[in-house]
Amino acid sequence: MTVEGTAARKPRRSSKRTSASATKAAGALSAEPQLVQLLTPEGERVQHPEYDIDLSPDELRGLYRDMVLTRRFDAEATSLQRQGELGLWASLLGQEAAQIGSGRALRDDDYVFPTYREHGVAWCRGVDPTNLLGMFRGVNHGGWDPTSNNFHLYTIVIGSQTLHATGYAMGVAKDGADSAVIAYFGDGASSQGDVAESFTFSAVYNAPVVFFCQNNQWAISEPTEKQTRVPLYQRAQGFGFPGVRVDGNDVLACLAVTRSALERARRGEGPTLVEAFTYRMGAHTTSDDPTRYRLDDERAAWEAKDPILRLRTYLEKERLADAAWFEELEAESESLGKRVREAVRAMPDPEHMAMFDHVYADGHALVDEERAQFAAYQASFADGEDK
Amino acid sequence: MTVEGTAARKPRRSSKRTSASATKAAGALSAEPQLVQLLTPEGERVQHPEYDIDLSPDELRGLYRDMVLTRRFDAEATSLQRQGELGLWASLLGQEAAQIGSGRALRDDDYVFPTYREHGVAWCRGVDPTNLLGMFRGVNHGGWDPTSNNFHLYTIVIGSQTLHATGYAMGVAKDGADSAVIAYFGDGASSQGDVAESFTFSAVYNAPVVFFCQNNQWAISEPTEKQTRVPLYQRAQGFGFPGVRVDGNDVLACLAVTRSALERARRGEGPTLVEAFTYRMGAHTTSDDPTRYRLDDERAAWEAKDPILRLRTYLEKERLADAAWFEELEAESESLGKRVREAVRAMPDPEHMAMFDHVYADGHALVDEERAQFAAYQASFADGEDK
Amino acid sequence: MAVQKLPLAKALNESLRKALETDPKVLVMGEDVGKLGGVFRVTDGLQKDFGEERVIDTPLAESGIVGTAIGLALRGYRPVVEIQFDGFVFPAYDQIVTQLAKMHARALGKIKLPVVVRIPYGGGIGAVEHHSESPEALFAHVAGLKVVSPSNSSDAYWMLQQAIQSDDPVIFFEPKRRYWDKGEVDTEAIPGELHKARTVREGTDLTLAAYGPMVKLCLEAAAVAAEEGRSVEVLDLRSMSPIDFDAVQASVEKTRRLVVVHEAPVFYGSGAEIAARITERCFYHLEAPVLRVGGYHAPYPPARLEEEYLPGLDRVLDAVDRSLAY
Amino acid sequence: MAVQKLPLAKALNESLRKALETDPKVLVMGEDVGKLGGVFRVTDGLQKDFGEERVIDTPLAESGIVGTAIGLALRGYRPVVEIQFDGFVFPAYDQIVTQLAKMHARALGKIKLPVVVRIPYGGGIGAVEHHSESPEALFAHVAGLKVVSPSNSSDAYWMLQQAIQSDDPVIFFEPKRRYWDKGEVDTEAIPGELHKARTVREGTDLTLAAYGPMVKLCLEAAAVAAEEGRSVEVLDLRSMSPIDFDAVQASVEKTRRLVVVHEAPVFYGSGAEIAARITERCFYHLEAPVLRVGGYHAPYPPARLEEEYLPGLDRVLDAVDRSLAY
Ligand SMILES: Cc1ncc(C[n+]2csc(CCOP(=O)(O)OP(=O)(O)O)c2C)c(N)n1
Ligand SMILES: Cc1ncc(C[n+]2csc(CCOP(=O)(O)OP(=O)(O)O)c2C)c(N)n1
Ligand SMILES: [Mg+2]
Ligand SMILES: [Mg+2]
Repeated sequence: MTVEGTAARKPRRSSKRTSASATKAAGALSAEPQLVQLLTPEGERVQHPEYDIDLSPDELRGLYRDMVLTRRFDAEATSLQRQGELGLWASLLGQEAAQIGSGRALRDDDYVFPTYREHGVAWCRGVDPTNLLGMFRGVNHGGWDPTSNNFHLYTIVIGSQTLHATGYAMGVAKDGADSAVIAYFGDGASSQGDVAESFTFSAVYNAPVVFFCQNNQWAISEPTEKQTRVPLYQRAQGFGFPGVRVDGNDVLACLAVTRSALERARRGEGPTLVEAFTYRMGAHTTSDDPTRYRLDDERAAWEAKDPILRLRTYLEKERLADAAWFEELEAESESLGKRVREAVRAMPDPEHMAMFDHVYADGHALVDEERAQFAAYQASFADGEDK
Repeated sequence: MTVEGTAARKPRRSSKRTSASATKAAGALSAEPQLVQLLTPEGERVQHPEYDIDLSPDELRGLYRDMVLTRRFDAEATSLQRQGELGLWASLLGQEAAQIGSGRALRDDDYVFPTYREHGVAWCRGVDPTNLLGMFRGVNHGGWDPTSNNFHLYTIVIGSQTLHATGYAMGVAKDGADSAVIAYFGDGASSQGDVAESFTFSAVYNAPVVFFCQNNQWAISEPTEKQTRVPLYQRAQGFGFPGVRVDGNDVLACLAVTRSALERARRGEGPTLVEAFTYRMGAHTTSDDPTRYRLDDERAAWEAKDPILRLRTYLEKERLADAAWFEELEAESESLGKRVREAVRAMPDPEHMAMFDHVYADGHALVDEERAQFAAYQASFADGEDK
Repeated sequence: MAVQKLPLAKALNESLRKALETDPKVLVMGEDVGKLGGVFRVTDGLQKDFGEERVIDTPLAESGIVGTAIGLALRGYRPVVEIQFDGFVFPAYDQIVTQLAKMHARALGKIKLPVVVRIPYGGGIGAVEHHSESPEALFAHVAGLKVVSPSNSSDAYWMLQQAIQSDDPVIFFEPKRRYWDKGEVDTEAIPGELHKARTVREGTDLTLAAYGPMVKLCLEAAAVAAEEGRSVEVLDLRSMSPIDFDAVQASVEKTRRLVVVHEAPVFYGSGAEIAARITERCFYHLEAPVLRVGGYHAPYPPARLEEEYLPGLDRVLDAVDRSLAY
Repeated sequence: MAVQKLPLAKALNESLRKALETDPKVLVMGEDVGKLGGVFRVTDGLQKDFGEERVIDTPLAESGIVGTAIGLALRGYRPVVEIQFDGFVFPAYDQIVTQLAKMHARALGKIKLPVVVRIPYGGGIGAVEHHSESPEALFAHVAGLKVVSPSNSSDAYWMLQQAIQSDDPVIFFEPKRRYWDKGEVDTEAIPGELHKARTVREGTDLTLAAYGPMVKLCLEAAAVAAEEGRSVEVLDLRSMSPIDFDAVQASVEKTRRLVVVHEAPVFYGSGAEIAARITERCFYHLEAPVLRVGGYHAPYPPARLEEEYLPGLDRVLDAVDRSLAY
């Protein structure tokens, strides 16, 4: 994964890809995106006039460790899918900095609304990674308690969680709390009406919510140009709140920008849109075959911008971590992989009757009737065996 | 209707009304709206650096005539509703300039997608005004042939027509035609997901469509601040196309701005959002009671900006029309009112069986069955009478 | 004081007021619910008394209304959402069907979504398109939702109380053409169960089952039938999900004939479900097939045709005759 | 050449290709239908051959997809829209129900909306949430829509041709778990009518009626029943709106027993409509109530439970036994 390379290191500009039909006039609107960066792909620490961050060596190592362990977990899940232990997996490969940076910006009392790919954010929230695997294995639809880590269930219907986040944030404001809410979504999701409506509601009610868009350049097979002809972060302005584009492969910048947006929310200044400019290094999910729609070159260029590699370079250069530390982390990685593997294999199938559970909180006569019928039906086979 | 007055003549700025919760940071985004104006409320012709228009006396009189006749028609419909001839009426009072200005900017081959209030645009398209009344009388749901005047049916589900307009415009582009499409919608509608999606689609496909938002300050009882905290025209920019705010009570400015946006569409430069800043002088519909939610003062201030009055002042001052001409128009108005009144009263109720017509173009077995059953059922009463 | 004669809309208003008073977590949200008090005045005066933080005028976006209500419920609130008219619930349909209905199960019960979606529904008020729909079957088919409809002021008051107290999402269909009908409300009564049917007229020859706006019509039909010597029982189903099949079965075992009446189109309507299940339960009791009276498979017609489209007295009596002719 | 053995998905692909070739107004649109060829490859190779102007990758917004398809249809095009999975049609539900279904009637027939909405539907493929829904009843209840579902490759090919040629909006449900099942397609045959049922196995003791993915299951059940000496007739309904009640009636008048099988939840499902209407039509013929086998009133379960949730061979045979026991 840690590939050296000298390929183009500057983030590709959306405008370059704007479809032929897009006009000059439109092009003129899409000024050079202001990409916030604090750590270059080469591992150089750079300054930014608006965003800065001062982290202790411990904190820096912590971010590195988070990214490495998240990647390890993700790789394990991918291979568990190949082994048939999971039905599907949506890999976050390449998006570790966006997720760890934003995830580590959160306070415990902040609330997270993820898509289906925020395994790194879940990690930061302290969600046991094996909890994430139930739905991909097909034993539940999520099933964890969102309130125990303030990490909502994964949402598959694209964009719909942005409204839940907005409503939750409206509630936070009503409570007079100074917590904030973060809603994750993708570049593709930006086209959904629900996302626009969440922008409208959050702006009108001045809700303490951060919209964190991971622009990983692809929505399955569709490049971002199929969703917009100007950089996505600009979308916010027309709704009356700021948008900012951050280097999504730079964990420091993601942390700084998200923290600032969260603080803004806490101060009662309302929503912010953060566009983390990153790349989906793998397939959309394990069911997908990206060779049908994208060129290897593109991936190679992004490998040179790997979020983990650049922080390693920096840690090494600045002597913030030694070989022993890296080795220890490697061992920790392996044991995480092993633990996840074992946990998944031990995950029992649900009881058949479980499908009638939790349809309603207060019960429903028909569910009771069908449950009883089903039980009798199943019992009829047992009876048959007896005879 | 033509009320003199010295009340504040400058358009009220949205920002003034921004709810207390909106923050300074957001306020900073909402710069002074650039309101395009060519004719002041006092009837002074002013210049604008970007938009100008040169109209013959005939054309100027024509615009005035359109507005007067539209207002007369509208008043007639309101009184027909009071007399019980219509079930409901949605008055355009106060929005004549926005509708006539934009409507007269269109070419015959352009296509219009209205809401339920574009009686003035319908007039410009040559739709017989009585055609508009069927749905308000309850004899049909519209029923006119949209293709005969390139004026689509009224759409009641807020915002949905903006997508139809976008699709239609995509088709125009596919055909290689240089026609344009215009979609009308309101300030309230701007919050609907469909409107945002139409912005996305039209931008991505560079569709030749003009989004014409009549910001009449109210969505039934809700002021525009319940929909947005920045001026609506700014919404477009985040989708990658220009937005412009025009004095919606200035028929010249509305004509100039819409014409320019249509030309842009024809040139293949894609969509434009026009926000016509105007005012709903009457109730939302005849079912509504605006005294419950807004103050008379506000209406009074807007009366001073009346779109018809200012053009009349200008025509008189410049001696472009004499008393005889105004009198003749008055007579024409009265005869239009009479014609509409008579036409509505003569409008027959639909045949009962008509409810089974046009459910499908190619027929449907169940509709046939139900039609036959209904006919037999009705016949059973006739039989009963015979006996 | 506890017993008042109130129009149905006013009973709902009192019920909302009670809920807002009792539970600080209850919120009322929707388009024009504030100063205007809703287009039917069901929320009249509530914003004035409970403030903009609890009675919330929302942007004009139904998906947004329901979606943010879900978020508010996750934060511990109990939002009561108003959809302005039946025909405008569909932009919110995705949020209702894929999120509101399923989230409790998705979390294996670890979260609850006490959201009430109030929808004025049905025709008969001479309205324009989209203002007279009866889409209840489109919600009742969806597991995770409860679907109810009161037919009178007392039920309006109490069923709304119960819906708000329920920890499940409830789609609350209000019979808009009965908003102005007055009925007694005893605000200190002990209410019946939310999902139980009620026998509103006893009879022995045939059962008419209905809910919402059609209950009154069925009572009228039963009265006319009585003059003709026929004893018709009328059931107010009150709940379309779950349906109180036990009550219908008990009635049909007695009367042996059933006619279901609703405004919604018959095709794939709630009458189909009732007919199918009751036929299964009462196969040997039924002397006639379950008959259905409802809307046709056609878009709700313009106002001047709605009388023909909607079930009326004659059509109900015709079905009664046809059933008794078996 | 005219007769080929094709997987169902490939038959659809050939049908789209044929339509694109024959009529320049036909468009294919949806998420990932271009280079990827759709997540199920139903549109494989079409963009390559017909270009981006006719095979259109859309933004990720289903309401936008259907809404713009309506506009394109108004401009004279015949869009064939792909919804990626059954569970993602709901953001488009408003456009489908309030616009697509009603616009022809709203215009008193003066405009037509030849739009096909293709939806891969149903379970049995081990997928995550929202990827296994069977929402056909939610469309069939709505006047103005036609709703069909092929069960085999030949119907897939021909019914899609006919749906595209239809001047009405057609919701075209594709049985995704049968995509890989091969069947003969005669591209020069004279197809049957789009909305007529087909008897796929003759029998005398009982009728099984199904559509889409459940037809194959019913054929298997009939084969097992035959071994047990029971002659089961199997009807492929093919169309859920309209439903070919005449064909069901004719079969039931012969067999006197009917079991309807679908994956969708039984409660308010298409089986209810069929049971209600056929009971009315065949009241004196039926020796048992119409029985229904389908999904439960619960969200579609996680993959490891779907076998229990879905109708399987045993559940169908159980219903056959129960019916014959009357
Ligand atoms: C409403 C809806 N439509 C379609 C899908 C199918 N789908 C799943 S993921 C996806 C692409 C999402 O792209 P993006 O938002 O960029 O997120 P990413 O997968 O890149 O993280 C699509 C179309 C869905 N889940 N929900
Ligand atoms: C989807 C939908 N929701 C609600 C309504 C009810 N409704 C009709 S008009 C209206 C307000 C529209 O305001 P705006 O868009 O500003 O247009 P205006 O009436 O001011 O011209 C509302 C809420 C509707 N017609 N459609
Ligand atoms: Mg993406
Ligand atoms: Mg308005």
